[in-house]
Amino acid sequence: MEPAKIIEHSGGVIGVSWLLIALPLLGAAVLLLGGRRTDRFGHLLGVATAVASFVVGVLVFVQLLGFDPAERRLAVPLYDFIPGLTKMGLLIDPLSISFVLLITGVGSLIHIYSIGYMAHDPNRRRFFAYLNLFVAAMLLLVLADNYVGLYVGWEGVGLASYLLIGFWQHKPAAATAAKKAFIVNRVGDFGLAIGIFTIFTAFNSVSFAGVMASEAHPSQGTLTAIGLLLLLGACGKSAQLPLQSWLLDAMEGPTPVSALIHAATMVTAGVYLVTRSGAMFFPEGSTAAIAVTIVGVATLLAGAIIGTAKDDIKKALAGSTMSQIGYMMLAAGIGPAGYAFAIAHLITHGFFKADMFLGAGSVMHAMNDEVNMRKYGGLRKVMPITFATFLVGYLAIIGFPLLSGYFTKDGIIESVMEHSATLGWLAVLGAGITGFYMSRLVFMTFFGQKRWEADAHPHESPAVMTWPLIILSVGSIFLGAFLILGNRFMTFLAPAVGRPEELPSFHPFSVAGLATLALVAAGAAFAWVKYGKAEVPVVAPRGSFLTTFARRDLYGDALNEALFMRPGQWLTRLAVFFDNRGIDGLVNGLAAGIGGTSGRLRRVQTGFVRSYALSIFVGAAILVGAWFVVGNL
Amino acid sequence: MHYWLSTLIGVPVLGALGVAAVKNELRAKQATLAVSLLVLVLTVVMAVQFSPNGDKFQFTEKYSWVPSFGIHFGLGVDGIALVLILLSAVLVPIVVLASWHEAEAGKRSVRMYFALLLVLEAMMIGVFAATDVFLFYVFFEAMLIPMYFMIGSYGGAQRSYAAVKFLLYSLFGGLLMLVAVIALYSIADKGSFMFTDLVGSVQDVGTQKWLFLGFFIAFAIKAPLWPFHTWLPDAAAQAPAGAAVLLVGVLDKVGTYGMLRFCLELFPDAAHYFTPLVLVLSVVGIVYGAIVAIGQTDMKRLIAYTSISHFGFITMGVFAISVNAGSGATLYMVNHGFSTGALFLIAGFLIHRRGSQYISDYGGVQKVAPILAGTFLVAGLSGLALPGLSSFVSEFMVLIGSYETHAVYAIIATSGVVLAAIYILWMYQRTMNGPTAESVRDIKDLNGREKWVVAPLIAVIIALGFFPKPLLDVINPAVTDSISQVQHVKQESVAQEGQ
Amino acid sequence: MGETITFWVLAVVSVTAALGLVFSRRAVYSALMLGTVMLSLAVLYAVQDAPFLAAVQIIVYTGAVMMLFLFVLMLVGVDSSDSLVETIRGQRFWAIVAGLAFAALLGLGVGNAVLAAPKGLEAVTAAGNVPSLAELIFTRYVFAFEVTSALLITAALGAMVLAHRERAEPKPTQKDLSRARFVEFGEHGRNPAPLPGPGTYARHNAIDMPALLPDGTVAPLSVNRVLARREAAEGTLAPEIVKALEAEALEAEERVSEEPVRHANGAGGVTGANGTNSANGTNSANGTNSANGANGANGASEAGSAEESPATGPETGKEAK
Amino acid sequence: MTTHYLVLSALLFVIGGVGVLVRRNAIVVFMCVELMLNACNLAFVTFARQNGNLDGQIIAFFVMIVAAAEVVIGLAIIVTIFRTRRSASVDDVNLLKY
Repeated sequence: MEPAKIIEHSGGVIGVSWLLIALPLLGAAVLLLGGRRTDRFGHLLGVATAVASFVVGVLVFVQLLGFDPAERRLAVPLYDFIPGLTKMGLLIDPLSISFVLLITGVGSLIHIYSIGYMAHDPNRRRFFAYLNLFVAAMLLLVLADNYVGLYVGWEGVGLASYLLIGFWQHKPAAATAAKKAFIVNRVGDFGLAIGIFTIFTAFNSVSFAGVMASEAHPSQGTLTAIGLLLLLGACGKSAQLPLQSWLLDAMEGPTPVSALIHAATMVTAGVYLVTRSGAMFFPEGSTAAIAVTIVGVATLLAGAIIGTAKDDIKKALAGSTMSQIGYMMLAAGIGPAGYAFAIAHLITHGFFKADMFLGAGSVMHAMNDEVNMRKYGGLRKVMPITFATFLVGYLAIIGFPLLSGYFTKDGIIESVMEHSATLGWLAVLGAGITGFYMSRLVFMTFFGQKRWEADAHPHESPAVMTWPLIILSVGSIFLGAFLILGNRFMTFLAPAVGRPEELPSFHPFSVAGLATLALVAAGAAFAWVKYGKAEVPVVAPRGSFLTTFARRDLYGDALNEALFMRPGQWLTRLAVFFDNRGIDGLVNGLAAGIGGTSGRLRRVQTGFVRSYALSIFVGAAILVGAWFVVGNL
Repeated sequence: MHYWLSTLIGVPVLGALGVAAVKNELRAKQATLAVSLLVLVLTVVMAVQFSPNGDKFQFTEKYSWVPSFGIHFGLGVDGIALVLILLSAVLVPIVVLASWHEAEAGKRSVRMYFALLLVLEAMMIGVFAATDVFLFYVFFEAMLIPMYFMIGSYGGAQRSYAAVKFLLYSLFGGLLMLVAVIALYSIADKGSFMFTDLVGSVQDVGTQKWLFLGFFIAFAIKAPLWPFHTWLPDAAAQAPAGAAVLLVGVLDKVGTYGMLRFCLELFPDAAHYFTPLVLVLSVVGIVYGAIVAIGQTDMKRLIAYTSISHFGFITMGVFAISVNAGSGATLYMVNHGFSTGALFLIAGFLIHRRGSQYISDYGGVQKVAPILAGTFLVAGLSGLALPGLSSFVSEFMVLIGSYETHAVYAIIATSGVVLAAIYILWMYQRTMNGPTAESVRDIKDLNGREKWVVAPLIAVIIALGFFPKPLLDVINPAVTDSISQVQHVKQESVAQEGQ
Repeated sequence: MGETITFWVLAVVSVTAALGLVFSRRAVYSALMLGTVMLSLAVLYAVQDAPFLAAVQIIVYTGAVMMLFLFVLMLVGVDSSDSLVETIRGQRFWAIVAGLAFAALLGLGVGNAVLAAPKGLEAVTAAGNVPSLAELIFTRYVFAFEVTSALLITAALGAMVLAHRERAEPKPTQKDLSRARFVEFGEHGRNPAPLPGPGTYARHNAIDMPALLPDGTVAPLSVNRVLARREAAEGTLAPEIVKALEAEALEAEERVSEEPVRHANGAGGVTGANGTNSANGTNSANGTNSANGANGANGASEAGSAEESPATGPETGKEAK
Repeated sequence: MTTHYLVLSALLFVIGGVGVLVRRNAIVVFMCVELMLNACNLAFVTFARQNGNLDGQIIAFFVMIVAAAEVVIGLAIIVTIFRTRRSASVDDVNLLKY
């Protein structure tokens, strides 16, 4: 089934759906411009705008449900953005509204959580301003009805991410990580930008509707190129290979940021882009789509491997995020059969990963911002609520039967298996590794004996932090079943992304499903043996080559340094040298040459009148001679 | 008959005389501010009356100046010139306010600085409003004089080197242009220097090429296009921040404006012929300027190199010969004036506080001066063309327009986007982030006057970032008109190749 | 025929004189040679139907200009002769090469020109040479002529301005001079009285006759040093004068330890006469006074400028380097 | 005959010119300049007769006037220089250089 046509509509709440973006944007503006005057109520305003946005989102969603499924793609024109190039407008369809609900919903929870988490930070107001800015940009990204608007949001979330990762600017590591995130993202944006240029050149339009309705039929090569370029953009934003390196460093930001941006929302933008453009540029079986699946499966495994070796709780979770987004990309790459699973997994992942990140934040909050899991241990008794919610998230992510992750991940594996057995088994392998590293994380943190620092006095977090955890864990439990069973989500999403002619049916005991469960169980058991039962050393052992390989992020940073940074520094120095000595040297050399020559020529002016007279006389003789010659010609 | 444009030129000139005559320094400053604000108001009132789809040149005035050569004091604006005049009129009051205490360390009097500023404003408006090629040349050269003194008398330690370098470079280009202007006059044989009379008067392609080069080199030096750029970092780094803003923000735009107005319209065949060359230079400039900017240790030089990179975008847009790219380039001229202006001014405030231009002397300023750091970041982000800020629209238009006609160049140029992120953010990190350096621990945040300087710039940057339509509506018809001839030539040559 | 002979004679004379002008070491000879050329040319003008110009040539050039030259020569020093050694490398060689080349070119030009027979001036000077010239000068060339008058006046003024020297201090009165003389006397024992004229017992009242003191010996002050030097060279100097000069020299030698030598230059020839350098100071002062006799004031100012120059000379020399 | 006069004039001119170049005494140099002027005058007078036109003589007359004025000023300059520098050599007056 093909995606439905886009219809213009501007009635009801949908007509003011720009409020979705405007509200948090307004919040950010007030908080940033208001300065210290808004310190007192800044966090409340931040939460209020996010929640208001969520309410608007729900209203829009309700109104959308009122439409006939085939008409659930509504364009809301706003204004003429760049005359001659594109108008600005919003696209309300099942895909975007799913994202809107996820972003505003999980976003609001994280806003609330941050009230507690950032309570002691003098710059809390600024933090909320940035969070609001992020929500606004992310909403623009998913709501824009054209690629330029998407790009605006795309870079906007990059900016917000930059600001939030580097929120503790006084820490050089944070500042560097922020810069790295922005620059690596820019590499992806480079691809996205050129992709948009190509789209405009090929279709003479950058709006989704325009591209879909276009009469132009660009060559297959052009379409593949567009697909690959968009994929490059998606890789940057979603931390997929080869642009994954920024995500782990991005954990320098405050934990709610990691939860909101680097787990639940921003990093999923790549999946959104691929899904949104799927019908046009990633048709099933095309080169671009195959590239998406390869990137997805590679990242899935790489992220999982990285996750196994990290002692930093947030970095381990970040590795897991990479891996899970790899699953989504993989699913998105296989076409309409996978879109629904990809987005469903994205939503459930948004819940359980936010849950776990916030749980990790809660743990850190309790442990004086300690992130090294080797210094945790036995926390389940001290922090029961955190433990319980975290456990739910953990079970969801490893695909414990009947929890959210079980349905969505299993759906992905099943559909991929139908598409390509190799990719499917790799995905199964990834699930097994997930079982291992997530179990390792949980065991090291909550089980075993206490390995705390002397001054650590862990305690349960305040209600403002635990309630979001509870709500998120509830979502982590039930959402998967709600979305997947009966193909509810696939049907809902079909007008936006299409769906296979034959709806898949849920097989709880398929070969792949059973194999996955077995592998996950094996991984968890292995983790129990190594980290649950056995003593966990406080200082990390040296480990084998493989461990080092994983700890060093598969040498991704080393590769980047060797391939880009060092040659870049060298090139920069060369260019500066060339500019100062080469071009400017040429100019100054010319000036010095003229000066030197005239300095030497000056010597001809001896001051002897007779010399001058001689030159006059010779000149006169030459003139007379020349006159003869010319006269006789 | 309107008198708008001659008024706009006359008011600052008279103001300059008045300011130079006032004895009291404070009064002189206030008078300068008042005059520049008056010019701004007049400009805005004039701009409102401009009808985008009316005649090509509006508010035209024409007085005979040297009748024996057909030289006129001819004024008039089209959309391109109008927005650039607006840019000048907006920037000058801001610069006046920003330079309030800047001239006090100079070699000449403070009054003289402000008088020069007003003279410069008159020249800038004149150069954009001139519809007589000779008059354009006169303004083009006359602009150098106040700027020369502003750099040479009020600049940093190396000011005389920088001022002389600036002057010599510009004069060299100007003389080439003069030769071309005179040659154009005599070859066209219309007995007039009026632009409208000269358009289309040179048909021979070979001749066009030579005349084109004469104009183009002058504009390339002015712009500055790689490899004629090395005067800019010196001049911008040595000039007082206010002068640097006008230098990079407006004066250099005369170069790109000239390319669009004169090189394309007067010599369409030659422009078509030289397009690959110019595009190569632009692309090299974009990448090269960005790479060299990354390696700078001096804040103002760094900003100057970023401008070289940006000018590469503008020239690429001009010569990509597509409406989107041309309009984008014109809009870029305006946006670049604001964003780089803001960068220079805020960097100037910072440098004024610490007394050093070297990036390594700073660190952690964000903690002690958050507003300064924040505004600096916004200006910087505009410099790296972040969507939502004004430069993005123009850069995107330039790139998308260039991609339509010259995809490979556009792709290479787009890599400048990545490099821009590196140079801006790395500078920001080194100056504003990290632990607060001992030497900047006591610096103050922006004061009231400085906030008034920065606020309008930031407001304009953000407003144009989301809503560039008012400017684009004015620019688009003018650019379409400007490049139509070259497009025509291009189509013809394509058609010939087809046969 | 007469013209041809005149031409050839005068051509040879004038070219020879011109060469002499260039190659003679003494400027006075050069001046005389120039006069010869000018006179020759005057005759040639006359021969070529330009009697007025011939007259003007003689009056203006040979009369006025040559006089000026000679006057300045006298002022500058008539008896110095120039060194003809060239100091600028290559100057003489290239001057001669260029001269020869130029001459060759001019000769070539003149030789190549094909000239008709001279038209002669009979037609245009029907009213006579001078009236015809006058008519032209005062009609067609009247403006040029008027301008020349302005030129001449300007030149006269210019010469005055250039040659004039502003007095830096008030002119000394007779009182000042008298006081200065007695100060000199008090300090150095120089005779404040006028120099003695020829003596009472002189055989004749001539400038070369020294005065005699009452004891019949020669008064050394009254000896004319110029004549004494010449006579000493000829060996005809009277023995009594020799004796007087030797006595004076002896006296001066005794004084030399008290009085430092002040004048390095001046009328040094006098010292050559008696062969003693030590008496330089007094001798030179006396010599100048006696030599100039009547125009004593002028001589004093000359001496004054002579004193200035060594003081200013080295300084300007340093500046020049 | 005209040719002879012209050749004589040329010879005198060149001799004067060479004199200017090789002599150092300012007064002699000046004399050589006068010689050159006179040589020109001869040519003028000769051409006047050749062409039957009095203008040549007129110009010769003016040359004489100018030469007279020039001598007056020139010699005054020489005297002034001599007064300060005690030298009439043109090579000694070489401060205006490099």
